[in-house]
Amino acid sequence: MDEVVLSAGDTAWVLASSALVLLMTPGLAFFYGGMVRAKSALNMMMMSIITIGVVSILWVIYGFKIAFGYEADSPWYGSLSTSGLGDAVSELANNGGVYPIPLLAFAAFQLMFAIITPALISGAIADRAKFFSWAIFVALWVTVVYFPVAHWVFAFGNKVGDTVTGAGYLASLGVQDFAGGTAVHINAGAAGLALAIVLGKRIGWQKSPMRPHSLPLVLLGASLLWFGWFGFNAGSALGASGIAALAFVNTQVATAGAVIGWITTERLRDGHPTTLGAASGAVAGLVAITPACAFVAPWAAAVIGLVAGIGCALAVGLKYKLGYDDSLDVVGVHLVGGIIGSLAIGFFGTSKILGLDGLFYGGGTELLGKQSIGVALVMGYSFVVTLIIGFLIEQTIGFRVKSESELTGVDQAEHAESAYELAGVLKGGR
Amino acid sequence: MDEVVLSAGDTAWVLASSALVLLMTPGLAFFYGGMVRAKSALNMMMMSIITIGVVSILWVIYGFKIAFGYEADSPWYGSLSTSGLGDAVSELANNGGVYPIPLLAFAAFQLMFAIITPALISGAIADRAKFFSWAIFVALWVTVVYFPVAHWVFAFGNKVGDTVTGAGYLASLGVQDFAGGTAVHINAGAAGLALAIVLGKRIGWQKSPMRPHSLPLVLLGASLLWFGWFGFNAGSALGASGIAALAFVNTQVATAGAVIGWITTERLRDGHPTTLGAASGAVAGLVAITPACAFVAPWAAAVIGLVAGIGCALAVGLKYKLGYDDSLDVVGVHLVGGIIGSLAIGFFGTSKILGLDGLFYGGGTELLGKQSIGVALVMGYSFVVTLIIGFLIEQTIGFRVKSESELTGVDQAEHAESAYELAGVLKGGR
Amino acid sequence: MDEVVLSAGDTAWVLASSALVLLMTPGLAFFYGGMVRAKSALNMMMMSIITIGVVSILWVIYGFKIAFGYEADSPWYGSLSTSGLGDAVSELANNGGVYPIPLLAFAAFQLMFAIITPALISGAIADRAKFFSWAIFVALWVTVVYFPVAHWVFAFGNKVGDTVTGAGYLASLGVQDFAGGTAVHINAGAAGLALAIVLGKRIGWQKSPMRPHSLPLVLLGASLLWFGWFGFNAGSALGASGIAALAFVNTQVATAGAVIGWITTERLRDGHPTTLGAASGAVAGLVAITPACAFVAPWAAAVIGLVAGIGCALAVGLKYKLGYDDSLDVVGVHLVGGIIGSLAIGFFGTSKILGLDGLFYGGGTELLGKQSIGVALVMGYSFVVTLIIGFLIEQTIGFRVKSESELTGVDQAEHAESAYELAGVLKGGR
Amino acid sequence: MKLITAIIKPGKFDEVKSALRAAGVKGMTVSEVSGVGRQGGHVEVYRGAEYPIDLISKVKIEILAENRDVDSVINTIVKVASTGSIGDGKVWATPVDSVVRVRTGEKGEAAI
Amino acid sequence: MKLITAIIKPGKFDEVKSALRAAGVKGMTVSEVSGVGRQGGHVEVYRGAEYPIDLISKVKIEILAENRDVDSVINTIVKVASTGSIGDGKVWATPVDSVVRVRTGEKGEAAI
Amino acid sequence: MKLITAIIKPGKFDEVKSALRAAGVKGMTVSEVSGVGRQGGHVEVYRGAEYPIDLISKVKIEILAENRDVDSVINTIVKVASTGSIGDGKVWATPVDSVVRVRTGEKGEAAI
Ligand SMILES: Nc1ncnc2c1ncn2[C@@H]1O[C@H](COP(=O)(O)OP(=O)(O)O)[C@@H](O)[C@H]1O
Ligand SMILES: Nc1ncnc2c1ncn2[C@@H]1O[C@H](COP(=O)(O)OP(=O)(O)O)[C@@H](O)[C@H]1O
Ligand SMILES: Nc1ncnc2c1ncn2[C@@H]1O[C@H](COP(=O)(O)OP(=O)(O)O)[C@@H](O)[C@H]1O
Repeated sequence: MDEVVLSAGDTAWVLASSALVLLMTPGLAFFYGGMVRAKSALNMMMMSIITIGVVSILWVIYGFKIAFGYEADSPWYGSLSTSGLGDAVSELANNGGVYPIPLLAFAAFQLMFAIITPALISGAIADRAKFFSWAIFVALWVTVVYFPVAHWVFAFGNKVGDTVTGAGYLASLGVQDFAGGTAVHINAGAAGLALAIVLGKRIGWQKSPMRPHSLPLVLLGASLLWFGWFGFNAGSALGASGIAALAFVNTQVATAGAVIGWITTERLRDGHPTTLGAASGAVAGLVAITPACAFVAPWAAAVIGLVAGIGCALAVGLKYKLGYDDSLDVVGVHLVGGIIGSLAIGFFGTSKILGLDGLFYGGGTELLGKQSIGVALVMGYSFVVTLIIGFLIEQTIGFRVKSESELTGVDQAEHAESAYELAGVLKGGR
Repeated sequence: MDEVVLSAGDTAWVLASSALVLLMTPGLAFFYGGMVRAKSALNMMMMSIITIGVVSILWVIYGFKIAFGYEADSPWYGSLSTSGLGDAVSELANNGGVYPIPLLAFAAFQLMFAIITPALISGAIADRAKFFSWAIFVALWVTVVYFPVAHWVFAFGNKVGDTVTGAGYLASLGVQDFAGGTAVHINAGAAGLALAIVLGKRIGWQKSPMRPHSLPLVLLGASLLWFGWFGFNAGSALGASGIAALAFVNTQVATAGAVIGWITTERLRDGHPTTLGAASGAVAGLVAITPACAFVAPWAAAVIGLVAGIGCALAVGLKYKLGYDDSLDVVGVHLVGGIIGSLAIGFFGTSKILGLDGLFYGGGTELLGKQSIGVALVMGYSFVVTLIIGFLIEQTIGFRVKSESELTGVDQAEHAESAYELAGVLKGGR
Repeated sequence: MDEVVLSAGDTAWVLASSALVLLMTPGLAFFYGGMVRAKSALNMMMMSIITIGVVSILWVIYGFKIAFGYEADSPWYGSLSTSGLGDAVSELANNGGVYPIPLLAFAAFQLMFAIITPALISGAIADRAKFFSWAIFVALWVTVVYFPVAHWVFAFGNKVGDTVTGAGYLASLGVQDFAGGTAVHINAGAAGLALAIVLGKRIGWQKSPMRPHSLPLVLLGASLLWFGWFGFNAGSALGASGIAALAFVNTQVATAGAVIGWITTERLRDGHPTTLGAASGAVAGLVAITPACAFVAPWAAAVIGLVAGIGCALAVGLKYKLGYDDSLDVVGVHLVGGIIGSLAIGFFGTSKILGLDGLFYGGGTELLGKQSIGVALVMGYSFVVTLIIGFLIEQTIGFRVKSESELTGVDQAEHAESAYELAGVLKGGR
Repeated sequence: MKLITAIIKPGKFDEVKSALRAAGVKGMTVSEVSGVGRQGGHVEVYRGAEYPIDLISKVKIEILAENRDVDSVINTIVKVASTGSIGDGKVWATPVDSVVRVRTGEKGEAAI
Repeated sequence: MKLITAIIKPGKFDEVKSALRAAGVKGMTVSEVSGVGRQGGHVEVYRGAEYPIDLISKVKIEILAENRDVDSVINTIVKVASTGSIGDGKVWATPVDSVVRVRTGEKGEAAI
Repeated sequence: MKLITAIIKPGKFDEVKSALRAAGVKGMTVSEVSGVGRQGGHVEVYRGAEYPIDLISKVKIEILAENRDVDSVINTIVKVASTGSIGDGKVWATPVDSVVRVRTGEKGEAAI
């Protein structure tokens, strides 16, 4: 075997992608922050920010090894040891083969995924969570949910000759997830549902109006997400290759399709295409194409986007029927979008690209079956374990703020701050 | 001839640039959105967002081929066929020579140009356009204006040995446009003028005050544009080369010069250097250096920027004299800036860099003459065809909202939303 | 010696990094702009924007040569000549060795550092500076402070065989500063202190409330800073290498640590973890890891971040004790954070990474001693010279606005604008 | 004709509006105000500096009512807006000399 | 001395202000308010959830006027602010006991 | 019972509030308003287009006071809010028929 030497070009792309994916979490903070009322905008954003803090530290201590270690040779988790990333300056990334990028670049890139996944969950419990309890939740959740699930899906193990050790369960099974439809979106979506149930409905839900306080902020967030998502999806090729370019094009096209799908649904159902709809559609499209982006042709990406845009626009209404207050639609967008995208591979996957044919290309239902296993396993595990963690926290330190604080606004109660002071005269008049 | 193999470094830069250029369109949305009144901010931004949606889909279906196909061997358009981008994972880009980047990366990069060009036009018709009509306009306009014009300017054809087939008219003529002074800015500027004429003046124009509702939003937009423009200009080198670095430096320097030029003009004429002036100056400088960025030395870039800053600051007053309501100065900034930059190549172009000498380097007026042809052809074509499309839409489905909707605010009428709900108490009090 | 050829991969990373670092200055504008009252938000942001304008132009004329020229063979300054960057399209970067990136890419990257450093200072004189005087200050300050200091720290000279000519004083001494702890942050922090003294306290300081007018804007600024800082730190490797990846990971981890450190300090001292604290902590962590990012292991980066978060959270209170109105805490965050980071190398530096051992790795106090020299020299020089420039400007054209303008708001007085017009009805009601 | 002015807690506004409508009040004019009173404020902290916020967000409702309706309107507001905790607000009535409806020029009772 | 209060449509404010100035009114105090009345609101939709917005943006003008000017001021406002469509607003006058100009301490007529 | 209304410069609000509290005033209701008067406005310029801004930011304070306190309250405001420059504002008093405290239903003097 030839010795693999570092490729500066691949490294440049993975580093740039890592920065792009980091930006997605503040992007999410603005997307979510704009959607809540002004009195809880800061708390909404702070949930994302503290997630960056907590997960980054845990990643360096043990997270990276639980997710990508292969020393324990287990399909369920990597190695239970400290990460030891400090000595890895000249090591190349190794995950089912040696990649010509520094191990630390791979670790940085994957860290950003571990950050945004729990941050996504926060949308389900807007306006009512204790900040400190949320931080504890994040620490527990990544440890027992995200890190292991990332191992199942993304860890392709250590390949020596033809022997692979320590690959994740779903990865070895052949479940396809290019950039995180199961590990990130279904995972976060199912967890969001669980937490929405644990914390319960906001006071006045479905009675008081809860309009987004700043749609420009929502749009800014969606834009940063879109921009960063090129790193998320095309960066998952772990190199600047044709596959990366395909993932890039598909990301763009699916998102475009979903914007059109969502606002067309709104136009027909509610009479007007809205800004919130366009922003939501973009995110739905990005979610849906995530697992599939390197396995399908651009025309199929457009179709997947369109379906996700329409599907999620309809799905966000579910909570009113079923009666859970998933405040910012983590279920309707991430769980539903993630499922659409993960299953779509089973239909649109084509061997012209990655050696896999889906149903529409005559590959039969085998791939679709595997995809369904991936969806079900991650969804079930995440939902149940999150429910347990959530209840544990609620029973011990409490997860929900006092109703008085909720009414005044959680920003004041939890952070002693107000988001805006535009008047400049009557300080704190609001 | 050596076989060309993929360069990961060049690919990394083109992918990063594509992401940067995508970000410019939301950047434009904020730049424009901040400049209008709060009651039409959402509509302003939605015109950019839907443009991303519509153009991305058309690009995959046929746009890329009309612009960059060479099979028809026509100077006026590429091939009239479906794009077939799905199979292109391992093909390299081919445009007057083979570039060591995936064809899909090239397609993604050029798509972003096709998106922002029509989005630029929307500034001319702020506060008064029907959203659906705008979407139809975008679809028609890119099809009959942008895709062909991009072929004229950017398509260098298929080169086999010394034979080139299917190069665009202006490209074969030797008209220089590195990153889109003619195809993007003059094109959008002339179209903006045409649409401003079709839609007519806003109610209360020059009577009621129409102040920007959020200058921080304007500045955010300008900042994202500036940031993304490095991808636009330096990415147009299609590789991470010395030319890319030159384009990068020139972009920075010209923009700096234009900021200074614009606010100095304001200081002298109006008494104060303004934030809106600084943001506008930045955009004017970016526009002007776009065609010239790889053909001139940095000192010349500074001069071009300075001239553009002053020139555009003066040009935005024209509309009041001539009586057309080009609301956000698409003509004053993009048409005028684009002309300044395109002609500047004829003066400052230097053979030290690309083998072309302008007037100031003793190269005579030949280059200047060619540049003038490029300017005139694109300006004339875009203006006339846009006028026709605009009138067609106005006569059929209508392009302008009812005057009642215009007074209440087009956000409510077209999108049933309000941009801000900061008070949190008197929902919809405004 | 083998001939060095251009590396597209390294170039791609340095160009991307340059764009990222440019974005930091608008990021700073928003970070600072959100922190002041609405009536001076524009002026705050304009100080950053004009800095981009002024420094970019000076850089091309002579700045790059003062900082990175080696022709004069002086430890104190580069060459006093025009930059002549225009001819440098095919030259590679040369700074203590030949780097496989275009000289222009290096020049662009370093320009962005020269821009943000003076922009940082503006936070010390919020709400009360004349805009024109600030622009003059920036021009003088970069010329006699930043350009020379950058030479001391960052210029490794021209290496031919074993002979090096024209290296900077601190660089030859072996003072370590990977990405600008001394040259950027201590430099700006000391200058901020000097200017705060020159301009004096704001009217009503410590009496009237001066709350941040928009924390979402502050958070946006901090996010863009964070994102851009990956270019700042990892880009300083001047290539897409393992060292770049280490700098990247350390940047992330230290920032995470500092967020946690700052808000925990707040929680314990003031009762609540705040959004402003999280944003400030992020910046403090970024500042502190800047000099050290390529010399320490990730665990040490987390510790440095934590210490910086706590240290700066405590240091921002100093101004109330000592009685200078460093309005946005340039001293408390940049000076203190820069010192923490620069000295930290003396403790945590490890030969496993760059051949240097700090105190904790058994390297003794030698490194720590050198670092102290670097800190003291830059701090002293910057403070004294800034004091002189500041007083000169105050005595001649005046640096502070009239007290009447300060009360009404410096935006109206200096720029004849208002940041927001959200009501849309009572134009200018405020 | 009287002008009834009520200062109430923002959270009670929707309820009061509905109750007034149910009680036959056809129109009212509403604004956001800040109140100073017995009700304490709260403290905000920015980078360690404390800002006592003693102005509290309130809603002001103004209602033109015929003399015979004044008491019932006031009673409705007091009943619905009261939470029993400090800061519930005040309601007062002031005399009005004349009223005109802008649209029609109608005066007095016909105008409201 | 009377206090004239007018609630009008925001779009009419500039015209009313000019007309009042032309009619000799030297000062006024203006604020943004929300009105409830016969005029219907509109509906906004966010992710499929409907929000009926029944508060309508209005401008409130307050003018201190001497008794002899009250009628002409009211008439001016009614004339200029009227569009003939529902929601044009109301104008009313209330008695004032005393007025002081802060700058000079002048009282009564001299103060306005 | 009277209602005292004061229009003052925003920069003077904090001082006036403190002075009133020191003088025994227990509560007040405050809002942001815009004033038109002798005081000139300023001009803003956007892309060369001039916008004359003739509305000036003011703060409005409303205080319910017993008859015997009216003069002292007005005097306090006038004294503290005056800067001697144009635009310092006005203070006026109007009659009040009745007042109720929402929390307790207390009426008249007991309500303020
Ligand atoms: N004397 C007053 N004049 C005008 N408004 C008052 C006065 N006193 C109180 N208010 C208003 O009533 C609100 C509630 O008053 P407060 O004293 O806090 O509680 P309560 O009415 O329950 O005794 C205040 O926030 C203020 O807006
Ligand atoms: N009884 C009232 N008291 C105070 N303000 C009122 C009253 N009725 C109406 N208004 C104000 O007048 C505005 C217009 O009233 P509306 O009934 O909609 O139309 P019109 O005055 O044309 O009959 C309302 O928005 C509200 O601000
Ligand atoms: N006739 C009036 N009715 C109501 N408010 C007025 C009147 N005249 C002035 N004001 C208010 O008083 C403020 C100050 O008035 P102005 O004429 O500018 O100065 P001054 O009170 O010092 O003479 C104005 O901005 C306005 O809010």
